[in-house]
Amino acid sequence: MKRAFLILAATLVAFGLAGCGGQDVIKIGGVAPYTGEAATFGVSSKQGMELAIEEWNAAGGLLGKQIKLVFADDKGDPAEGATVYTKLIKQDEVVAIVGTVMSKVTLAGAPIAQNAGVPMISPTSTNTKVTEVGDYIFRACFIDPFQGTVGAKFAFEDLGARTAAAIFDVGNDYTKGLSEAFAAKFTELGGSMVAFEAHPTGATDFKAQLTKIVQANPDVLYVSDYYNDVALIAKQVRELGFTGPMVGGDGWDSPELTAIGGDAVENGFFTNHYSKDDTRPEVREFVAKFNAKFGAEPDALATLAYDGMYLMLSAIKNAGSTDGVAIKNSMKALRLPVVSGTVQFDENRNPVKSAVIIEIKGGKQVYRTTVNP
Amino acid sequence: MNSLKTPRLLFAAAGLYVVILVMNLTGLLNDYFLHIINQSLIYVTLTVSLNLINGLTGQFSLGHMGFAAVGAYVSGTITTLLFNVKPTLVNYPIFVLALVIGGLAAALVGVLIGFPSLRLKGDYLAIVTLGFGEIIRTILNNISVVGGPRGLLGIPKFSNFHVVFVVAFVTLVVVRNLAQSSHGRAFLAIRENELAAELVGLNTTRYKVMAFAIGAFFAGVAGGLLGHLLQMAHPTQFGFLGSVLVLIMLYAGGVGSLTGSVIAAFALTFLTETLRMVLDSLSDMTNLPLGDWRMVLYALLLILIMLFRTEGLMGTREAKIVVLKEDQL
Amino acid sequence: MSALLSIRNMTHYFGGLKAVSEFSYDIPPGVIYGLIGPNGSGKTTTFNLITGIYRPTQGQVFLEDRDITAQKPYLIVRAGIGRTFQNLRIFGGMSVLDNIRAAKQYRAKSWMLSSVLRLPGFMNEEKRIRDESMALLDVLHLADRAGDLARNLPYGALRRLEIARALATEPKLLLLDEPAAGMNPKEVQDLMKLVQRVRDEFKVTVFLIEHHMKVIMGICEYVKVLDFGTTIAEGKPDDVGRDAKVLEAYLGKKGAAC
Amino acid sequence: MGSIFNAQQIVNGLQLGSIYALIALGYTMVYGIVRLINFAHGDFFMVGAYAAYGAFFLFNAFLGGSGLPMAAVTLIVAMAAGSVVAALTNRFAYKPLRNKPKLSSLITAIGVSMLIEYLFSALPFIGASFRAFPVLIEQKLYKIGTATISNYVVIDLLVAATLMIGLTFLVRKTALGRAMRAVSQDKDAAKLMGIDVERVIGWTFLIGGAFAGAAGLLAGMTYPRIFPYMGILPGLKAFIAAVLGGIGNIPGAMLGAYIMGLAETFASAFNSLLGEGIAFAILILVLLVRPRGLLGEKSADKI
Repeated sequence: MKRAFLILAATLVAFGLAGCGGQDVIKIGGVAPYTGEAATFGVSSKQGMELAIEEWNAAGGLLGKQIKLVFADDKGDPAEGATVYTKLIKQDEVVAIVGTVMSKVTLAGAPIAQNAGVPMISPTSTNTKVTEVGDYIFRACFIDPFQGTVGAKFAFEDLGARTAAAIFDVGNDYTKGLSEAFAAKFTELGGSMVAFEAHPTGATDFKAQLTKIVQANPDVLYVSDYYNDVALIAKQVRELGFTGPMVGGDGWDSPELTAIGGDAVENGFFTNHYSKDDTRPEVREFVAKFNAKFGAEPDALATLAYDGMYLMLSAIKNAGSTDGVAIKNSMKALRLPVVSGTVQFDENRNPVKSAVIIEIKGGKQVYRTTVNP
Repeated sequence: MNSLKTPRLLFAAAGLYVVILVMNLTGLLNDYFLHIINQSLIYVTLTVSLNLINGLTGQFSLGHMGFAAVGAYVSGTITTLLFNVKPTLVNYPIFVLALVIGGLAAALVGVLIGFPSLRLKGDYLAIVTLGFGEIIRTILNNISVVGGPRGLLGIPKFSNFHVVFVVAFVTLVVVRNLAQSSHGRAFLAIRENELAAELVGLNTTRYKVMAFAIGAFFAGVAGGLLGHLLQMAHPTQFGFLGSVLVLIMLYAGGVGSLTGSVIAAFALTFLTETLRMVLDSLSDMTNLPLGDWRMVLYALLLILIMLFRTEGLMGTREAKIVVLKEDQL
Repeated sequence: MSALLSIRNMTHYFGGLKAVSEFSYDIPPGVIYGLIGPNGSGKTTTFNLITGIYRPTQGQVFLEDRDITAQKPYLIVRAGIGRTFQNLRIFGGMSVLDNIRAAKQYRAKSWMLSSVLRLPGFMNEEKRIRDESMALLDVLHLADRAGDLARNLPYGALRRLEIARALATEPKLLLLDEPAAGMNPKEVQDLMKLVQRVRDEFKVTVFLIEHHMKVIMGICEYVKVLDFGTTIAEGKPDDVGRDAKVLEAYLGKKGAAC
Repeated sequence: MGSIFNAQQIVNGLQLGSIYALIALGYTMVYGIVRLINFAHGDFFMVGAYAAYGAFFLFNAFLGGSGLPMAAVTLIVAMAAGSVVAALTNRFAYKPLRNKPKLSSLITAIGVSMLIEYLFSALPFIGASFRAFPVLIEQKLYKIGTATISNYVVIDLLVAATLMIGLTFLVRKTALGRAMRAVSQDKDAAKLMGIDVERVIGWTFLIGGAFAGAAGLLAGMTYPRIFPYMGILPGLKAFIAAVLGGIGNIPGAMLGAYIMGLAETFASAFNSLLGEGIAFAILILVLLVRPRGLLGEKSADKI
């Protein structure tokens, strides 16, 4: 019994300790999956957030104070997400939150932020429902249907494809949403879907589905997965004899895509927020700084996390206060060029920005065209 | 009801309830702390119900979260899709009904899973229960009415400390009362030696299926609570790793000890959060990325518990407060 | 028919191996009946066939003229046959008292729900089960260990506990599978007295398997000798003891050991 | 479109089965000897993949060269790494619990599994991110009839077959193998016969770990993307394969793995939305019909 009390006391002290902290900083919460199977996305996202905050602090901070990132790991799990959102808001008393990566986790956290009146922006949660939770919830990325639609138009009009196949992760709403939107638009344009195949989450062998796809002989293959799966799918589908073009979404945007996929991802195209060749100063500076700090090209997750943080900090600066209502209103009024384009929020707090199509050529990402919403 | 005759546990629980509530209202414990307590209590329900199947009856189940999934989705469907109610006080009867129906649906699945247990033992049963859990997940991913991989969203937030506390307490009392009765001895006898249990006239089939049904019922209710706490249910929440976490709590607490289940559910839930706190503050002081090591420490502590307290924290012992006096038997 | 247990033409194969062959006999009520034979002669198999653990390849079992062949074991127990095991099958993680109470459970009429709610009917029944179980432990000299974990009992006490547990099911016929195995001569003496007392006090018929010659000869009223699945002799212990075939097949080798 | 049971799908299934088989062999060996579901086995597989990755860059930097010699060297390193981790796990996590209830070892195994995964993703020089596995051997494609077969498929099959034959030889013909069989039959009796049971168990972990390491390399080569959690799913599948074949039974593990590989492939080809679910359903049905697994022996439960 004594021991139980000791443990309880230690816990309380630990919780008390963590509650302390200086009042001379502005605390911004950051959430991403840092352990577990989605950890790699969380690592990128955290890097993006850190870079943004570092820049701002170097430039004098925010409202005359330094900014502190209070980062929390959501493990890619909704329950854990709810816990860390509660922690950031109730325990750390952050003024705003940037997070999190996966829609399912964001959806568990968003109601908590909404109820507490803490503005939040999710860098990469594409599910339309996320911002429907309430008026404190924003996002920095496209919503599901947009990229699929753009991809389908590109495949039909620019690549001249008339038959298409799609493969996606059955357990991931992002990839499923994109593929469904692609299929809908492609059919609407007059093309036909000859195969629509799913694969389980975490799979490494896609050959059963790809064999079926190759045998259906499509003009184009739509792959809505993240880069790591895309690379394996590309390798395997090429091995099975498919030589046609592949089209995908911003999940492709990572230096690892070509590192893993090699030649197989050539003749691949994806919709993205920006091109790294873009001469806009935001892009050039970001890519250079990211490279200098982390020794790698930024991927889509890092970029959007950076942008999300940048937008949030700008909104606080414009509001001139850390009050939730003020930040929220300032956020709504924002119109700001960031790395992923010039962002302005529509009435559903989704960003209105154009998409670009990137082609993989000679192991490099090459700008192909811009598509306006 | 029964608790009238078991006042010690009721008094202790009521005391704890009041203390936590007062501390929360006075601001001593913030909502974050309360949230962790809520989660711990849901894990108490899950662990205690798994204890009935795995600890008391000895049926190795690796799919406990599958039952929770059924409960979460069924109850969530009722409150969200069928009635679309706001979480106001007048609507609580609908919520309670939804929880019960969710539990019953889970119990039905439990019976289905219980049947293989008649033929399969040990690791083979583990695989089948694991497979069932994964099948449930696959099915949920493919039902678009409940959101498929997007999850069932917009569930009203009916769950709160009061509800979660009461359910955890009721689960504990029900399983305790069952365990410490002639029926409980039948469960135990099956765990100890199934053939001998059959040969003292026990219908082991019936008891095993009952254990699965009752355990699954409470797991389903816990799933329903979780759904109405997080305001969403997602297929990935209820996978293999989730079931393993409940199993870890069961064994870390001590198989067969309800006290152990309760302690471990709290201890392990708090452990992850305490580690988060401690490492974050150490990180701030030292400027090292210590937060990355949180789960490493968690795993290490788990191994150490098992190495140095092999039977779990409590072994098969029960705290006095949980044991019924002989005259209550 | 007056027999309590009748076995008719029982044959059982394991794979291609004949374990029991064309076995027929009657056990009259109230006797202590002994089955003797070397290891592998099919004694335990016979018990497993009677209690429904194995389904006989051919043949039938009757208890008081009721056909119980290959019924589910728990139904056979409920029909009135209790047994012990050669390799102990105690509920080791339960208390001594609970071992007995578990065996009394099948007669309890209370629903699970009433045990959860602790309704008065259930409480009365629990009290009755407890009292009866304690009384039973008393008879078998185990009452002072009632609260101990069963696995902590010494070997001889475990044997008694198994007998007590079988008796708790209130059987008409008690099957004892090598109850004296692993016992020292003093314990064997006590066991023999115990078996006789059990028969008298609980009004049960005892069917006993042993290769301990002394036990069989000392307490059985009727003996049957098995070798390789077939009966080679049967009758009163004294008659069997003089049978040449038995002496050769069995006593010649094992008899001296006791 | 034709039937789902075409030549290409059979090749696909066999390749998947080969990777499962290598992991399943280690699983089943350890289970046969110590009756423990070694949940960390999938992580030994992951360690093997990372060891091969590290070895490649190390040797490439210092010695240069690639092709078959390089592949052989990395294979040895991968197997050694798998062995070392397995042996350490056995020594520090399982051995102290040898005579304790089996299920506490199981929880420890889960703990070890978590520890290895989280440790790898926390270590700064490894990290949680995906890494591209280097090309050890150039991929070549052969067209046979309607099916395309890559040399990787051939390598996967050959290595799996070689290791299985080697293992069968070891178990049947060597003193260690006899000791292993004795221990798996009856630990106490083996001890009485003068067999050093702990030594046998130690060897079992070494060999099982080496197999997992080899599987890690093959998986890295075939699916060139590695990350700290890559062992969870194949580990789980291999475990299921081992149980399906009759856990503790070496040919059973192979059989189970190939059935698993084929079942998954055909199920995905039949309906990819339900793919995994169908595969699991098949497993459950098989186990209900044959509760001891396909080749599992009926345990001699003496009553």
